[in-house]
Amino acid sequence: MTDNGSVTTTSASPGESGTPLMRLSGISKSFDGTTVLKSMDLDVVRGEILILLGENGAGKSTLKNIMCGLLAPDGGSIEFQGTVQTEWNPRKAKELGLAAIHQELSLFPNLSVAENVNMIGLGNGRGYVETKDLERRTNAMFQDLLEIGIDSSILVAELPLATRQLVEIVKAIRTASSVLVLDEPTTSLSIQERRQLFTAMRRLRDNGYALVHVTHFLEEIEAVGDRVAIMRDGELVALNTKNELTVPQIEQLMVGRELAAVSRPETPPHDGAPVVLDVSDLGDAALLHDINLSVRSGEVVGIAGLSGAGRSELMQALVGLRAAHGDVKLEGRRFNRRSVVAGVQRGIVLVSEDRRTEQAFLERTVLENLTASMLGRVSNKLGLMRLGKERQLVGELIKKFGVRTDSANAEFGSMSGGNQQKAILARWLSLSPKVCLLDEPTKGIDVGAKAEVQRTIFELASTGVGLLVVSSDLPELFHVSDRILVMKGGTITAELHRSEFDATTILRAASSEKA
Amino acid sequence: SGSGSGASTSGADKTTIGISFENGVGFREGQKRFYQIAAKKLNVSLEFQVAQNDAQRQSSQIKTMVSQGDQGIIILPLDPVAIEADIKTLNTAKVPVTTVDVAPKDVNSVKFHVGSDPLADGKAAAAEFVKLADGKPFKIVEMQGALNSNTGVARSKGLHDGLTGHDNVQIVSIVPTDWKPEPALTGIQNALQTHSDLAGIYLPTDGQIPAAYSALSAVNKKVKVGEPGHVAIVSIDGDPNGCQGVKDAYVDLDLATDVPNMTLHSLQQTVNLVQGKPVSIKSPEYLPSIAVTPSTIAANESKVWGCSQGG
Amino acid sequence: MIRSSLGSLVRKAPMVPVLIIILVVFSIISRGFLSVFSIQSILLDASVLTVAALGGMLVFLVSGIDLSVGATVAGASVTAAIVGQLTHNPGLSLGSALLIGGVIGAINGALIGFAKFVPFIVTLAMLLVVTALAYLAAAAYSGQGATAGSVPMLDSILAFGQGVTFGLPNLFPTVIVAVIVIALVLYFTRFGRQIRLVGQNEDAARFNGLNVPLIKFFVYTLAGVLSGIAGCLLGMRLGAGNPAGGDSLLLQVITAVIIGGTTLLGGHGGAIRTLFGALVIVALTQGLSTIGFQFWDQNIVLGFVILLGTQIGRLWGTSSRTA
Amino acid sequence: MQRFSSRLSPQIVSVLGVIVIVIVIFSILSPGFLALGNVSNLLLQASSTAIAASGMTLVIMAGWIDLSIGSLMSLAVTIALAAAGVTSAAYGSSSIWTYFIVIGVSIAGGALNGVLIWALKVQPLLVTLGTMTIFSGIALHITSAGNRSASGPIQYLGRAVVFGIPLPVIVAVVVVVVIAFLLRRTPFGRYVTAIGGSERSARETGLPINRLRIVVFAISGLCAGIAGIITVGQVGTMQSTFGVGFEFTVITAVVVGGTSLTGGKGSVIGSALGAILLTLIDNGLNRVNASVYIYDVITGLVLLVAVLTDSVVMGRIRRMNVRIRQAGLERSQKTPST
Ligand SMILES: Nc1ncnc2c1ncn2[C@@H]1O[C@H](COP(=O)(O)OP(=O)(O)OP(=O)(O)O)[C@@H](O)[C@H]1O
Ligand SMILES: Nc1ncnc2c1ncn2[C@@H]1O[C@H](COP(=O)(O)OP(=O)(O)OP(=O)(O)O)[C@@H](O)[C@H]1O
Ligand SMILES: [Mg+2]
Ligand SMILES: [Mg+2]
Repeated sequence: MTDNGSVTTTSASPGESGTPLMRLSGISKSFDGTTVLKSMDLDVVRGEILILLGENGAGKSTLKNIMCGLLAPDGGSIEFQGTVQTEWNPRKAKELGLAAIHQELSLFPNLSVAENVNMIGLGNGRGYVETKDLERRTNAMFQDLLEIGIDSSILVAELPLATRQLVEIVKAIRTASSVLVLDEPTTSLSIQERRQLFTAMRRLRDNGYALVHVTHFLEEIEAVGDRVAIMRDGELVALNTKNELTVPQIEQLMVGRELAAVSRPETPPHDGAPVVLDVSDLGDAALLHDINLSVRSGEVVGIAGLSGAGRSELMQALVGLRAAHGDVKLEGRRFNRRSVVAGVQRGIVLVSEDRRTEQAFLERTVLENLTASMLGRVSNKLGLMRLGKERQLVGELIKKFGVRTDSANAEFGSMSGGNQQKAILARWLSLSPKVCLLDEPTKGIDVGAKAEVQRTIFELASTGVGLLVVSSDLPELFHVSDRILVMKGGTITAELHRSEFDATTILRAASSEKA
Repeated sequence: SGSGSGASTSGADKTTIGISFENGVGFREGQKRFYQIAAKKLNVSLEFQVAQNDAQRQSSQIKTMVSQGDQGIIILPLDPVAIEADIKTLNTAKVPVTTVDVAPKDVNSVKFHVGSDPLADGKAAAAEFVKLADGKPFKIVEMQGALNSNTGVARSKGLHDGLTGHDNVQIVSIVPTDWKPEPALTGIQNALQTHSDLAGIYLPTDGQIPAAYSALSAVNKKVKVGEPGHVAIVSIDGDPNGCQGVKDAYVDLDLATDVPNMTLHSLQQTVNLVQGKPVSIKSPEYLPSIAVTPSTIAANESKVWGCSQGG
Repeated sequence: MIRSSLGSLVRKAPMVPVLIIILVVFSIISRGFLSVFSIQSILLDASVLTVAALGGMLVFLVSGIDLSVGATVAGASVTAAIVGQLTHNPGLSLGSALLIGGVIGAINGALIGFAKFVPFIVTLAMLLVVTALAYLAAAAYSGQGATAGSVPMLDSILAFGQGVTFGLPNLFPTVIVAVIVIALVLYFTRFGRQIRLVGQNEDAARFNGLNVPLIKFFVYTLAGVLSGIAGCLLGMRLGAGNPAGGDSLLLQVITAVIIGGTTLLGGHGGAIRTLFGALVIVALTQGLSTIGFQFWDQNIVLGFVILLGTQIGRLWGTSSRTA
Repeated sequence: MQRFSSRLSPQIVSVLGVIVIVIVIFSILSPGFLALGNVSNLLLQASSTAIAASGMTLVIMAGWIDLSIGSLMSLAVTIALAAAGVTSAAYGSSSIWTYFIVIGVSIAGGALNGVLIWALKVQPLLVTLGTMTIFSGIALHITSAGNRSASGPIQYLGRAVVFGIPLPVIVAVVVVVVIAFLLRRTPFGRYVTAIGGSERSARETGLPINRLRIVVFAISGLCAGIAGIITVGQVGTMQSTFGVGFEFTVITAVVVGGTSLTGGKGSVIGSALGAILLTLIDNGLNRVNASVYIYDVITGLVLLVAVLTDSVVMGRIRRMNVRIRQAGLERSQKTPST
């Protein structure tokens, strides 16, 4: 279905650096009868960073999995340096120097950073593992590649998501020697971590690597891209050099329709609006301390900060998922016996950040996932499920939030990352809360969906809901917030009003030694 | 194909006797062998069903035998209480039924029961220790057969009854073994460790004799009867280990269950019942064990089932 | 359409075709295997196992394990017998068994759910303790094991347990009811949904406001009650409460649940498929012993069924998917 | 500091604690409990469980389980004795070949588990449940459930004493140390641990999961075989019940030793200590002449205490980790501006 407004690919000839390093032709793939890739062609060229764009569910990760041999394509051929690969599997791909950063990190939480990064060829020659030496080399690696100092003896399980993502990156770069596929590597990185990643990517490109960078951040085209490939419904709909396409064009190519820019309601909440969330002297044993903040009805308060700043912890503390002392008031009434259930009753919900471990029931159906937080509503006093009502409700949610799935009975894990995120948002926002805590709500979702989420945020605000939004995507934060709080080391170090919004100020407040 | 000796070779004319048997351990396999000998003598064919220590399965296997038209049934009850119900069903169905070895709770519910006398065996063992002690302090360690087995519990009870009033004979430790040799080994090792002056070992089954040897030789106390430093071994069953042990004079006393007669009588009387004749032996019959010692084994070898080759 | 729905049935309950095969094969090679009588005894033998297995299945669903199931069944049967003998009241007799089962389950649940103990150890300890206590009680009651510690049930109960109505053993309806109830609980109640969610991802369950400890507590308690019921059935079946009555049960339960098609890691499982798992084990062993197989040879065959039985479901499943 | 938190594993601390408590109690109840003789006695009795537990630890660390070891060890010994022509409970002797046969069979059996899991694509629990039933079935078929005498060379390993130390103890120490080293310090061991951490990640990282699985189960089988030879050699006879329930004893030792059944976390040393703890309880109860009825009660309670202390200690360590982690994070934030 390449009708409505598809652009003929005016491809920049990949020939510049000779034959493509890797050539995918006519790749097709389908799961349980649903076609995900239809005859997809793609050339991966040395010394070039190819930005791969596409809606959630377009098939990017699937393509990535096929490229590194994790999935066998149903049809089509894979050429590497001109020779067609008959049997293509992870080991073969690794031999040829292909490595990938996986959207849902491929790390081992129970092992140290050093062991994770060096998992391949661990003994390096020797029959045994020299832990000390390994850790020294790993620390060095982080320094050289990303200019980040880290104690690589820490178990990955104990690292914040963002740091985990960095580990995944280093792990992949280490093994790559020809092709590096990055599937949404920046989703929870802070601005400066991103910058450092991009420098590393450019360095690799200049050393003749071929990089494929999957992302939903269009500004990253400008930052690192050389060429742009756009997928829709498992097909390549455009392949252009960097500046050939305008953002609106790209968006249209991805989504297949015009995207009306989401404008924020011109009437900001007047200061007289009642305070719905009021936090004073909140703190916990581990990280948080002296947190004071308040959110007015209809106000969108953004929270910025580097990863590890404790933003997620704050969110979790507010709904009782994390033991904390201090006062929390909802609509003026104390909310100190905090629990998720009590929160839902009092009208405060958290859409937490770590989708895979904290939100998803991957092997259960989409339906069961959507109603997990509202079982009370889809069952009666006697505890019997009202399956009919549930089915209908879920149907509405799927439509309202544009979740892309074969059916409500499909396995949740079979949906694309972004669609999982949409489903989880749907789960919580449909509880019609008074206070809404969103931790990285647009993480890993496509421009279309992002727009929808932003629209939802504004809708909620306009209906008098107070929102607390954590996001590492500063432009987005600027766009949606009425006010931005900056966190560092477990407490709030700065407060900015719309007029004062500015990246460098925030960065300083977030990272400076002294607040 | 029905492998194993238990397979029914039911010739057309032959009477078929079903035997609901217990889980295979050495002693049971011995009994089985003698049942087959008896079967040849009486020219009947046998059908064994093994209940795998599962009283439920025993019950349904008995029913199966009936449905397959076995004319008579011999039961070795796993649970003396539970079996009552099955016996009742068989009686009402007019299927001749007898029990062997373990008596049902109400032994008169069957027309014939033959078994050993575990209580008496235990007492005899006690008597031997008392004799050996001869008034002096005498420490023994007891291996307990199994708590879920009537025989095991009764043998222990017999031992304890027999020792009451003889305080010079002291049981230093009672070790639960489930008839297994491994716990017996560690149990005896520990007893020898704790009591350097351990004088006797009581085994509820000959299957544990090798374990006793092992523990003794580890501390250089595997000594023949009568020689200095000998630790007395009294055991029950009369299986090949027991027979050999007495012959080699390492075992002071072995109480050999009279397996040949037990099986023969059991089968004989069952066949009688099948043929409508009355039982020719008063029920219940409790066959005394054949007590053999190094000095008497030569004379009684023929009576001890374990001494016949291929045990 | 029909084919694919059949396929999904087989994917869910892989033992259905296996059971059919077993029945067909044995009715061919062994005269009168398919007699009313032997069907009865299959159902009869399957009853205790099935009900106990339902509990095991529920525990697996919350990615736990219950090693104490056999012991609890035996303990409950002993309790029923003793209380029956003391009070001569069938109701009290059976009620006490359920109560004991529930209490044992509740202790398991409390230690695992609230105190966060490892299920394996907790239920193992429970297995040891309960067995010992059952022996003590039975021995104490029946005057130091002159009867290996087993205690006769009330005759009234026994009569019912051994009885047959409309060609069905009296016990079996109880089993069917239990299976249906559990199936309904799993599919049509909030609790059932919560069980599956907790089993699938505990953290996510917590973030979605499910009271994970409480749910686990209830699951283990319910499993205990089911073991209690199984204990009653055992007592009725045998006419005695026997401390050793559950010895062979644990492994059978695990086998029935696993081959039935419930995964150890939680999330997936069901009552019907467990019933078929149990039926397969019983039908197979009975069939084999009617053709004179020694128990060890029966085990060899059973082993192959365990290994290959689930494959049928898999192959059929995949083929019907692509179809 | 950080080393401490992640390496010197809390579960070992706790098992040691419980062991000490148990020792103290029994020493009071039964003087001479710690006599040299009894200690070597203890270690001797713990050795075969410890050996099998080391192998099992590998399996469980990878997030798998092996229920077949008990049956496998009885099958291996049975075949070996049969091959040596032993057909009776009291007569016949083994040959030196027995060892090779036992080792061979147990490795093969273990590897078979690995292959089946890969070929049938089903969970290890189910596969080893199946092979468990089959192995014991075959073993019993060979002996038709009769006892077999285990005399002659097969007894050497179980009974020999070297420099006053029972050979089984030495073997156990060697096995434990070797496997502990394998697990902690070699790529193989780290791969196994990694799989236990996340099999998906292992697949995406391209670890040879199937080959590793076969090796791990083969090792587990081998350990069971060695344990089998030692036990049967010590006892001097093999009963039809040989090996029954052994897998539960072993898994218990492993879990008490602090290895998590979900994989990825644990230690071989812990398992060995677990084996010792189990032996301690039996040995002590023997010495104080406990009633046969309460053996299991005591054992059960001690097990509970063991895991209780584990969870307590774990809690303390975890809290400490948080602080350490924060420190680590502070460090990881000091990034020189580009
Ligand atoms: N294992 C699977 N089984 C069934 N369907 C799958 C599976 N993996 C992916 N899909 C389907 O394939 C489609 C493409 O998924 P994919 O993850 O490639 O999308 P994506 O482009 O990566 O989206 P996102 O940007 O959200 O990551 C989705 O509709 C998803 O439902
Ligand atoms: N030091 C830590 N140790 C373990 N988990 C952590 C730590 N810090 C955060 N987390 C968890 O990791 C996830 C990401 O939170 P993070 O550490 O990045 O702090 P943050 O301020 O929430 O930054 P961000 O939200 O941008 O990730 C959250 O689930 C949080 O609970
Ligand atoms: Mg993706
Ligand atoms: Mg966060």
